[in-house]
Amino acid sequence: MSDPVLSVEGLQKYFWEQNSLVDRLLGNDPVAVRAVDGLTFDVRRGETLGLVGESGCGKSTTGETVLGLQEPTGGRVEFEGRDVYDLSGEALDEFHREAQIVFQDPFSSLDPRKTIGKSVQQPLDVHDVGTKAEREDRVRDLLDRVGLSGSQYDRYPHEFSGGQRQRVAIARALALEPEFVVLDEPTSALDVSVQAQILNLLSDLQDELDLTYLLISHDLSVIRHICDRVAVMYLGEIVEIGDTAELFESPGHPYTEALLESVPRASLAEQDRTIDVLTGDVPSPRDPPSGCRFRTRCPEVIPPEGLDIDQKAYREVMNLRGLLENRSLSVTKLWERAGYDSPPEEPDDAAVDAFVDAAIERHLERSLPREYRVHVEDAFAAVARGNWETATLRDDFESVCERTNPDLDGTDHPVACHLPDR
Amino acid sequence: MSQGSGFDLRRRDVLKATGVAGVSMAGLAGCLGEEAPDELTITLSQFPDTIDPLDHITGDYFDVLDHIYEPLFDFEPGDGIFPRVVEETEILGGGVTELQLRDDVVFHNGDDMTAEDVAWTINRTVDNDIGVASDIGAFGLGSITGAEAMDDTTVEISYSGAPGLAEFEFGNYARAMNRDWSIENHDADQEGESISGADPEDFNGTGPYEVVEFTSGEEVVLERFDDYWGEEPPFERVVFNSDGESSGRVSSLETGETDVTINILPEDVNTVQNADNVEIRRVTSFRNIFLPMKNTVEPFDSQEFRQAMNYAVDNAGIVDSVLSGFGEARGQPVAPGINGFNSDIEPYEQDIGMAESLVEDSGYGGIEIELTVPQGRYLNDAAVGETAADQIDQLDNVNCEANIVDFGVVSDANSAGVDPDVIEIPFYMIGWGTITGDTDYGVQGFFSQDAETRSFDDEELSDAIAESQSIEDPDERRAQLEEVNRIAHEKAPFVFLHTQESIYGVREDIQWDPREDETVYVWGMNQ
Amino acid sequence: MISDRITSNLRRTFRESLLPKIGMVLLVSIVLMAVFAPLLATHDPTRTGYYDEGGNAYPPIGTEYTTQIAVDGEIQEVEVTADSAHVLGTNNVGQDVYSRFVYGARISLLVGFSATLMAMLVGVPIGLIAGYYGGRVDDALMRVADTMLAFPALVLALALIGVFGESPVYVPDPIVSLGLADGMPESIPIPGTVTIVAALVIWVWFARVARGEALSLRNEEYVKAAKSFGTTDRDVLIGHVLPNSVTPIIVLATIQVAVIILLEASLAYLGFSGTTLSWGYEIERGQDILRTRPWVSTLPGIGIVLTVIAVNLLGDWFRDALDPNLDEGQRGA
Amino acid sequence: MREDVLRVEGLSTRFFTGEGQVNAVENVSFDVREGEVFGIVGESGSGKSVTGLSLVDLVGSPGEITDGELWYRDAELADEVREEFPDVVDGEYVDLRGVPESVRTSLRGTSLSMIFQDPESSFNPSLTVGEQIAEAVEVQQRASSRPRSTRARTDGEEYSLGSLVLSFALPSRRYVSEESRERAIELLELVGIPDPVERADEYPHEYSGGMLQRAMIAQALAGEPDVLVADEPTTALDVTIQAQVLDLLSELQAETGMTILLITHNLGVIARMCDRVGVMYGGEIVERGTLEDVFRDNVHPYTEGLLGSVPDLESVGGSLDPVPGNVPSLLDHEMEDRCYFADRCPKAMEACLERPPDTRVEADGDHVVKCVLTDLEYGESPPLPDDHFETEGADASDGGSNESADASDKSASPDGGDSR
Amino acid sequence: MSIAKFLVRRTLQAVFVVWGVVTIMFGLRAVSPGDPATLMLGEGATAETIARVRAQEGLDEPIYVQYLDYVQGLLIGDFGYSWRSNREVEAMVIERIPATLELAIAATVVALVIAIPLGVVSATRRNEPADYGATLFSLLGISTPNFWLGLMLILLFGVWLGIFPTGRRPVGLVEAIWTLVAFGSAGDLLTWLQHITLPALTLGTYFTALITRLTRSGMVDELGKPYVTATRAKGLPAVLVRYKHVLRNTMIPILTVLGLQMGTLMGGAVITETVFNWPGLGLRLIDALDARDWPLMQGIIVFIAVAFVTINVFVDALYSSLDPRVNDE
Repeated sequence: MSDPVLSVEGLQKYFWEQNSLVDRLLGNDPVAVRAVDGLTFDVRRGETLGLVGESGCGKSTTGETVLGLQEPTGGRVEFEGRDVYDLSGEALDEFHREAQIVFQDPFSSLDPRKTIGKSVQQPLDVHDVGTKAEREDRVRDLLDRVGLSGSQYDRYPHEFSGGQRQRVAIARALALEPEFVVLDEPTSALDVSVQAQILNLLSDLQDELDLTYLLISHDLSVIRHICDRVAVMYLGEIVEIGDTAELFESPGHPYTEALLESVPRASLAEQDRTIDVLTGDVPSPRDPPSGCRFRTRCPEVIPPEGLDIDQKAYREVMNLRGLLENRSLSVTKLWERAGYDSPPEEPDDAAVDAFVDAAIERHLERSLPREYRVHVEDAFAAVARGNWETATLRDDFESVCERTNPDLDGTDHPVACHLPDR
Repeated sequence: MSQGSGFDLRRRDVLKATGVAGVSMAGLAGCLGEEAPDELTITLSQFPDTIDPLDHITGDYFDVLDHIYEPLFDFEPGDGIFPRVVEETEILGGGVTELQLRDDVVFHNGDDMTAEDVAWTINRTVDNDIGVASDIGAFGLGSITGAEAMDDTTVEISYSGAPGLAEFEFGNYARAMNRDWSIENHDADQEGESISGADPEDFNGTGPYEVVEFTSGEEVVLERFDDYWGEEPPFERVVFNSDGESSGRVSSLETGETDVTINILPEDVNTVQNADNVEIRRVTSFRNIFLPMKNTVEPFDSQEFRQAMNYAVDNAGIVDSVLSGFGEARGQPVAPGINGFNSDIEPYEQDIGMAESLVEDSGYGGIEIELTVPQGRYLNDAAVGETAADQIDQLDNVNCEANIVDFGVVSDANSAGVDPDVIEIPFYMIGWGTITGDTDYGVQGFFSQDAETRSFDDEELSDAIAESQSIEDPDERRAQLEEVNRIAHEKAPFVFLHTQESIYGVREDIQWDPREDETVYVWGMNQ
Repeated sequence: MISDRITSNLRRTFRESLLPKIGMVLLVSIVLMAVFAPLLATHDPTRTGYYDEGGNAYPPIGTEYTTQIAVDGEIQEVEVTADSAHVLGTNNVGQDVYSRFVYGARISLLVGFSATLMAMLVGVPIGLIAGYYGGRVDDALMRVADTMLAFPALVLALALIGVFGESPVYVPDPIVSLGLADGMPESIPIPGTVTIVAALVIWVWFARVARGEALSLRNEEYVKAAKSFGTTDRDVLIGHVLPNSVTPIIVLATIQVAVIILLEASLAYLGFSGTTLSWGYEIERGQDILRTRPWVSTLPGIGIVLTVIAVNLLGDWFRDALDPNLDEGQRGA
Repeated sequence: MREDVLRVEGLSTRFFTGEGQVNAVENVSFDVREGEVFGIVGESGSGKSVTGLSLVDLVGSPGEITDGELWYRDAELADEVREEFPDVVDGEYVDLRGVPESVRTSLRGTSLSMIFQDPESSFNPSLTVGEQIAEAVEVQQRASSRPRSTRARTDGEEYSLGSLVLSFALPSRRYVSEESRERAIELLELVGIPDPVERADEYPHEYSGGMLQRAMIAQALAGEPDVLVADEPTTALDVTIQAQVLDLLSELQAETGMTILLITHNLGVIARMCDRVGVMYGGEIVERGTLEDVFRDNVHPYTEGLLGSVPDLESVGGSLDPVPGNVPSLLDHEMEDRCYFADRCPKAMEACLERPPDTRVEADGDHVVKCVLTDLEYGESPPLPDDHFETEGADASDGGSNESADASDKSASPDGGDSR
Repeated sequence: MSIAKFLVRRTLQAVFVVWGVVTIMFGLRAVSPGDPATLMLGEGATAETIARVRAQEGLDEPIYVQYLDYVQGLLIGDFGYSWRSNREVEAMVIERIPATLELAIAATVVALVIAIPLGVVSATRRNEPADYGATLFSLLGISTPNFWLGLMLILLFGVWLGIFPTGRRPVGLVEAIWTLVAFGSAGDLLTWLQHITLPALTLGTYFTALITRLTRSGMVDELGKPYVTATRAKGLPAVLVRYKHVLRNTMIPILTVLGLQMGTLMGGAVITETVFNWPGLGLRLIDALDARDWPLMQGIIVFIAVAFVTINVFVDALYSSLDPRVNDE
């Protein structure tokens, strides 16, 4: 195993909302959007580390924060052993030369007012590399190298197709002969045939120039195709890191597994493959679930000891608990279902019963063993009387998954999950 | 009445009509359309923005306020003053004149008018410590120093100048306010306080009309005051409103919305003459228009230069063109008909060559000057000023630009005095209506070295005026005033322009001759 | 800064639509008229006294009017006929209406363009910096902008002029000083305060647009890329953000020129411009004599309308070709 | 074999833009069978979305269907229009291009419905999701309660500006009745929206992308359509959500038996969902047939290249085998009269310099290919030299004309911008 | 964010703005040439009196004390006394509001009634004669200075055709309606209508033109959005799509623009009131400027700013109720 080029430890990046002067005057507390929440990983020299996840999981923010394009909220990033956020002067210059980035959107990645030659030359100008003529020559070489022609130096970006622009962006990233390149969804805006060309180009360049890549992508096929190792992100956290082949063949985390299963394969066998589709949506990073962040969708949440119900019924109870804890159960609608036009001020027992029935019918599709059902009924009755505090069902149903957030275990193929053997 | 009159239903008509029980809508419609015969509407060019009768010295304001706060005397331009509220005057000597008041005068609120009221009003006019700093006091009652009530109907007025001058002054500017009412309701004896308000009750004079409706800045409606001591005035109701545009006033006249309007521009004379039932009435006013030149700053310290300016301007031509003939070129500070007008003095005639050589003589050849011109105050004022400036500019050795500003600027410039450190605008256009009918009023404020507001600092002229003020014999005094005018012509403290005509549009069936002093008195009218 | 693509877009839109052509022809004619005013004018526009022998202003050629004059105290009606030397007649002080019309274009355009330029020079950098850095600077700018916008432009202008006076600035006329035109004024008065006030009134719009651009541009990937290899903020602002904000700013500037021409005209109309050689003032002058000599007000009004239309047409053209997203709300000022 | 529900013959749709005429869809023929999922796959700018829009008659200005026939099977409709327009009726089939627009409009929602790529922009942001679905329900109910022939006329009155103003003022005049609201909630439930009663009152922006796509499907189902055109229904979604939506579509199809025309660029989605496939390139369908025909027995080099470009999830590494070059311009004046793929085709021959016809691989089969290789072996006609299509200034590797790159970006927009 | 919270937030911002306006106005007054006491007392006041008044009015105090006094006054609704007429500024402002409000509302009504249908027609019949007509009209409308338009209307309708009166406001709307209700007489109302027609047209033309343009371009943009196609795809008739969906969504952003344009409307009102001698706030502002009556001028401008800000808070609230996205971004 080679030494890490980049080593990330506990990286956090929060965005703040409601942070204006007016908000302060109003006494609104700023709301943190936890885009990246405590990442730790290494990128090893010469490898391609894939960072995969669905939209909004914080993977692009990670890429940008690692390069210092965003101020981190917490954590350290070391590049070649030096803390990136402490760099200044010469050393910072050096870092800017050694670490580069290629972005997703080929239409936004090049300044439309600059010729592509000038765009590629810009890093050279900034770092004052060589003479003007040397720089121009270097740019022409680079353009040739990425499959364009040096003669296109004076063209403007709009004269190029998406794939060609992406080649220019790659040329620009390579201009300073960097050690390390962040590839932020470099092909996701491209058609599949062009994507393949770019992927091939990236592979070739890596071989030739001994580059280290951090490849950010939501496309598992792409990840699998070019990455040596993969880190899977969910809601600002890494849930699993591992060797590509190993991770793809025996995923450790339920999320990784679901993710892999969800991808339709472009093969004739695809129609016969059965998938266990993951339910629900990704929760908001403003208010991530407690404990394991995946628990709200996880097909294998761990019930508390001694609780003997099947996973689907438990899932239902968990969902209900979410509503109760957030007090987002729509009481008015339930009262309507129970036959009351408006919620009664002081509901009598009959009313409460009607409410509970309506709520059970509404929120529990699966039958729950009697002993557990009672708890739910009590909770609903409490809600009917307005006692949200006592209606959380926490004592009866709380899972380890919601209490503690599992850390990546210290193995070669670390996984953050409470399940044993994972 | 022409277009739109069918809709011209006013609330009072409705009130009247609906006052009669059982009047049907048809009947109602039938009695509309015709202006109630006993009502007169007068459209001014400026609506009073103050209701304190002492806090102004503007013609349009007098037109409104004099009907409410009647003058103590009747002033007839050219003829002098006649008894009104004051029945008799007696010069006691030693700078004191005694006034005998009528004993049957009541205020609109029912209080009897007493000598206390008159004396207090005069004191409030001339003494800035009591009430508002009065423009009338500063300009109108310049020589009056105070007044005292001797008994219920006797007031003694003291003054610093000649009794004749004082008589001209209080004859024109003395009014009576209700002392107790003013103090109780408006703190009117507090320094700086003027009477203000937006209700009819905020007016309280002894005039033949009392206020019944008042919309600030827009309209005031007067009705005959039933307890008026004198002759019943000709109209039951009088409405005053205003329109800053001559064309607007003419429109109102055309459509019958108004019966009398003032300040019709020569341009609109045609329209009025062509309209039905209305006609033009006009008179050469006591108002002279001129361009003061403050002689404490360059280049106006040179008499040659000032004379040159007078030669440069073709004032007769301006009258013919800009004023379409509605005026007369003038060569002295006051208009004909004014006591002391010097009929021997001819206007400066335009003589470019003379002007240019005088400029050379003055040593100010090649100078650049600016003429500040007010807009909307006098007959075609901006146009007159612009033309005058351009005519000066046509001299080879003078550059002159006109700067057209609001009247307030000019007015401030005029009263800024002659301190060279203070003067920002030494050359401007202004008009002065010598409404007292006496030259003194036309020259004293401008030339007397005692006057803070003087625009010209010259001992000879000032002394001549001072001398006139102490002469008691009217003929001698007139002769001295004629001399003052002569000196003024020669020293050219102004570029003398012209005397303007007052042009009125009046309903044909109203018998009324416009007055030289520009006031419009309803009691001088007849149907 | 103006790339090929922009010019080609402009060219194409110009080709395809009639309106930009009209606008272009109009504006070019008006600009030429303004530039060569001393050559095109037939009389010194400030020279008064062009009357007939009765002292009456001439009507435009082909028309006549009757007016009343007082001769020796008597009112007489006289017919006034046109004079071939005064194509569009003369005004009430006997100035040549045509010559004043020609010169009026100078004031309108000079004020319009110079105030816009000033506003741009002030507003754009402030807006770019606020938008680029965000945070407190931006917060402050937006509050200032809100405050400025709470004043109606005209009202604010009136208040400012009330404070600072009108101060016309006399600018020498190059054509006259070269001796190319005889008998024309050697300098023309530019309403100085009006120009500065207009700039003060509208700079906020530039700041807002520039801010918006910077705000979105700072998230553009090429900007991030530039930062990633160590470009300084200053270079990013000058090298990327500014050039890419140019288009909407140009479109806005065009709209604002129109706005300012109207503002100047309004101020001149109200008598606050400090010069009489302005279309707006000329309309005011004609207001009193609208009934008898309507041409005095009418012609300068047409001048304003045509100029503003020309500028607006070009603005529409720019917007259509360059930046379809800039909305009409900017027309506020 | 099931019957065709839709037969498309020689469909051409063109856009008349400032840059010139764009041949977005060029002489496309295919048929869709009742109850099947027919997939159309292609890269951006291949014309697949425009094909979908053309079927539902939603091509807006400056686009226009210029040629072709759209035979739709609807016995009832055929009876109705037979008398008036005998030429456009063939048995139970009606050529939708031949009937008046009002008839085509009346078919939208009830017979042909469509869902789109980006659910977020496909809902009116300022109305609740429930109301928008109820609207669709309402329209379909009103439509089906009246004979088709009178619909066009009464629609005008019913939906005039005046009645709109009234509807703001009078609750009784609202467009959406209580019943249709109930139905909307049922539909939401049907597509698996949790808490449909509550969610019906929420606005589109309060939905996640996946939920919104479900809602759009619910909306499309309001009129119980025979054919659902699904234009990239999962492209904007994350893969876990994509799986949910695909599942949903499958379930719904199984329940209702409707026919789905699935348009996508994702070969995996095609493989998962479709019975038969058409591969589009340059506005043409270059190859169509069953899934096996296309995925295994493909003939057209483009199909092969496309499949070769997809990285395999099942195996690691190795080099991909993509088609070189770029998607072509669809600008009429830049399209040469030849096989549009020839310039990128590794097997281009001189025979390719003429437009290849649609050729059936087997005489009675469904597998139709637009390529000379159907009949020829590579090399039978002289291969073109590598630099045959290189124009001045073009670069070797991307091959495509640089001048046209911009145009092809542009032409992607009428296609719905399906590049993401 | 709830509507209430949004409003609180927005109101707070509005308070900032008003404070800014007040401060700027105070600053302008402080730097304006001329001694306030002299201006206050008018011509002819003695130096002694001036000094006394200065002391009395607190003009001798340091500037910040004067500022605090002024702001304090404003907070309790005391705008001070007019230097010219010595009346309370509040009263002088309030009594002029109806006239200006009538004018502004009439102009807005004119604008909305004409502009929206025109814009819709223009957008839906693009490149047809109706569109060209509307485009030409709106181009003329935004390019015509309203004082000139007012004069031309006076010339045409007042002088030549004699249909409408050319100035003044003999009766207020409230009064006119009262007459109608109380006496069943429509005469006053007709008089009012006659008098307001030309001013309303003058003030309204620019807005008509502007809204026409906004509606047209907004509609065109909106019609190009995917949801329109989607809405058509579900079978909705074109008319319903156009009005219920597109027009509604077009009007939402226009609302904001209109809010911001209230400033222009006020500026326009100043001019229009001057041209037509319409006794509103604008005319009073010009009078105050002419007389350099600072307290009155300040009072009017602060009032206008407050009105502007209030309208915009209101518009924003309306916006947020119409566009559900605003509340939770």
